[in-house]
Amino acid sequence: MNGHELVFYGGIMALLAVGIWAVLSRRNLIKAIMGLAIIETAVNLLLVAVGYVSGRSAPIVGGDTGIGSSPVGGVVDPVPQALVLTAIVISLATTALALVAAIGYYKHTGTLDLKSFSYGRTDEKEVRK
Amino acid sequence: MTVDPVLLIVIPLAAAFLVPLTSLFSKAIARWIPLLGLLGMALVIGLDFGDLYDGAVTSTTGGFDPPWGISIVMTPFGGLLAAGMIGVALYVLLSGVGGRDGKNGVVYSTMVMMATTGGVGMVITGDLFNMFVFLEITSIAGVVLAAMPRDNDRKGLNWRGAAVYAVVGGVASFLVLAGIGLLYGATSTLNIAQMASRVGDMDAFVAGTAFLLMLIGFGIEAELFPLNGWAVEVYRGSRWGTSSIFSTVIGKAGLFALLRMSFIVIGPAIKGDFVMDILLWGGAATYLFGEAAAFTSRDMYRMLGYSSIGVFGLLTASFSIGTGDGVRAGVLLIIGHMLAKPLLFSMMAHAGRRYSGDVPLKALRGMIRSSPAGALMMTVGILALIGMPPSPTFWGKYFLFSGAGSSEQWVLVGILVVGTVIEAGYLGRLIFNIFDVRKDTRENGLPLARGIMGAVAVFMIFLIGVMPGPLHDIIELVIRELLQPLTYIRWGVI
Amino acid sequence: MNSAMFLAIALLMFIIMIALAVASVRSKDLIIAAILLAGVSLIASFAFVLMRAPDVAMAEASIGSALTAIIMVYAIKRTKRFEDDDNGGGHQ
Amino acid sequence: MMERSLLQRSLPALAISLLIAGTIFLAFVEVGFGEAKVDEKDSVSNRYIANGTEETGSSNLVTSVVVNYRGFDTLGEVTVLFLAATGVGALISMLPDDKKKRKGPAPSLIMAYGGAVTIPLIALFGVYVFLHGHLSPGGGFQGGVIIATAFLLFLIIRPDRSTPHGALSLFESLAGLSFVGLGLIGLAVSGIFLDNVIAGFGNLGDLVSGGLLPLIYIAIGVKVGSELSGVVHSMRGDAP
Repeated sequence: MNGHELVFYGGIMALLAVGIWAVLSRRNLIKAIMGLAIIETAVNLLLVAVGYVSGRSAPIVGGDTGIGSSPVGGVVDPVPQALVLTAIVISLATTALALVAAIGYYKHTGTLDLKSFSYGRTDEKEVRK
Repeated sequence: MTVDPVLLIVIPLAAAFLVPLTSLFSKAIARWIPLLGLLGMALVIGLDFGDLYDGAVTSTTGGFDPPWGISIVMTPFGGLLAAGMIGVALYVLLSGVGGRDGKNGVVYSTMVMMATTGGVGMVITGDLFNMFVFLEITSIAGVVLAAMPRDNDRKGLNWRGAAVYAVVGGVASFLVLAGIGLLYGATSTLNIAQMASRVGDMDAFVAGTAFLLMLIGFGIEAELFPLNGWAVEVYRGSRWGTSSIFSTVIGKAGLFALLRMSFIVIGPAIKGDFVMDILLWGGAATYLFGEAAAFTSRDMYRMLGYSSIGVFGLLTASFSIGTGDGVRAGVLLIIGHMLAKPLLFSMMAHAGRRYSGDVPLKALRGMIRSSPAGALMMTVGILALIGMPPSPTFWGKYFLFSGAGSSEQWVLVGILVVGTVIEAGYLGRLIFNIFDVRKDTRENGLPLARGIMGAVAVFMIFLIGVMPGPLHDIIELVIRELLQPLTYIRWGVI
Repeated sequence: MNSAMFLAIALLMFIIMIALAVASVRSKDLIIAAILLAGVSLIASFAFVLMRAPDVAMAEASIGSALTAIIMVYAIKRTKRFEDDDNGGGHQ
Repeated sequence: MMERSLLQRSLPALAISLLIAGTIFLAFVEVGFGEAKVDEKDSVSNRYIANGTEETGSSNLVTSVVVNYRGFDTLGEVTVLFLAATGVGALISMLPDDKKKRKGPAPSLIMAYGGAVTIPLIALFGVYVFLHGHLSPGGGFQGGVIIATAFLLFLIIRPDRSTPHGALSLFESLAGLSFVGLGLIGLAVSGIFLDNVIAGFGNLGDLVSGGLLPLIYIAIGVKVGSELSGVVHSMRGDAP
């Protein structure tokens, strides 16, 4: 255990806690979705941190292409980075759809609050007219 | 004959990508593409099914052997579930043939196909992160499905379900992702079989945390107590097809993933029966909760939804008994539920199609007069769900009682008895309503396609109920697959 | 860059990121919350660079702080801008 | 009173979130960073780092993992985006119309002219990023997103222009089908889906190298770009 791990994992976990707290305690749907976005960012950071190795360079070898062109001391783990690339795009998809559902909910109920609104009873007459 | 099982994924993806292109030229052709994609999947699984009797059907992608590349490991259990999921999706889409398309019919059927593809992918993949990607495919398609309103909806109940599921499902899948990161950190591999072979030197606390994350994440997808509040919102507002897909495809895939991870990877890493016990009692609690909530429901969509939640609990509990009989029971209960639930949802939706929003029990009143065929099929479905012989559920419950009895889980036996009585109570009320003929009964004929598909489901219930024999060999393989991690590891490394 | 300095930069980054996240969750004005959230993503992409993940940093910077923020702002424009805590709103 | 109830409501939530995050924190600290994984002899990442460039012809190891070793994931991920774009478009179209038209302020002169100059440059940069995905940081996703950003800028400076929805779905479909098609080439030639059958083609570090890999990344770039543009466009709603 060293300082790097404590700082990185500690910071990421604090961020995760903020996200979960937002989802659990905010009643406004869009706020909850923002909490979801925070959770997603935190988990993405977490995954990259799992593959990080102190003092090594980016996983790009050969050629003179800028960052990490001379991986003398070795490179960090490329696998988690590939996973996170996928996860980031997925998180955008999730957020967009959740927002659309929130808009639809608002258009029908006039509120973004899930708890305060209750749908009334439904009966057949209402439909026939 | 063996076909590459990767086609189970490739065919529907190609079909989905074709839909927007075709829509530009002809909407009439585009709406058939998802059905064709599903038929293609059915063909592939049909050709491969025989090989499942010899063990797993495997394949690699990208040209690298596992664990370097992503592999497909269609185990007997996975293959069985995949076949069931494809069957349910076909049931949903074929029942709608000839009927009026709801709003966005093409998108709806594409999403039915893609939710199924995601579910199939989750059960046949041999790679943990790949499983996450398929989980996302199902949950994205699930959100869109949940947001599709019923034909006569004016209240926007669908949006509420979709919004809740989008947020909760998003949190679930990213907790799963954190768990995947943890397991990757501990074992430095993503291949499930290799991971299983390396759990020996995993720290117990790390394994426990990974289990917690998977339990929350997949438990939300599998509608386990107390993580299932979102599911009822979805059942309440969505079309019957969506409800069927949620209760038999998305939830079953989540359950499969939870079982796969707990039995093969995490369970062996933690000493003792800790994992099994949590699943067993969590499942039993879910069962009681689901059945009790269904008993008090006034809205039939929610009643059948809670009943599905109960079944998820029952399945989790029966697999977690950890004996051969428990697994036998679980497999047969899954088959029984996959056959009966879509049938019930479709017939109930037909009886209640005049209601916008909640559908009360009285919608069924006099159904035997207004649409006799539908009423009879629904009665068969109800009896099959309770577990009357001959039905797959009957055999499932038989093995469940014998499994719980022989491992001396008397509390579990008690819970099962209580649950079954409650279940018979509320489902019996449905039957009473169906046969309760009043004067003002109006004619409500069943559309042809829905009638034919219902008849097919009824036929399958009787067929498997009377002759469960051919399933015997494959269920024995499922037992080995789940209870002996070595079997899976041997299949997985190809 | 020596180890202590690296650590100090990382610590500072996380403190700013968490402060932005908390401010975003607490803000009653959703537009401001969305912009603060974009700030969280932007700092996260610096963190990715620090962890030697330039590919991920590029994706996070463009997706997290540009596209996510803009679709959130569009969604807020279609609904309502202020979160009220007492009665959960109603028609404006 | 008000404050107290707010506090009461969020305290359990705070406790739960701290509990979950704390547990995960302890587990991850136990696991540590990636030293052990990268240096372990037969670990996945060790092999990718040692042989990745040779086997896939890409200098960027992340690209070789994303497109080759784990190309199947990427196909699934493009599908997720496809579903989201389709879903957002379809669901938005079901919503009742707004009563008030959201007519935003007209873009200022600086915005309009600045945008006109920068949009082509941003789009060009996006194309550059996905063409060089196998050589430098970046690739199909990043390039696609950058193109979508250019599209977004276009939406902002020309709010009155209706956008070609048909063209977007045409690009989307064709790019998706070419991804599947490139995968099927492998299935036809060597019996393995997404096999990079001409991996050794070209010199390492050249633009034309890496076999099918740059082609797949181009397909991904076009697909991601058109899908995200579609999402942004549907979220904004039709031009007033």
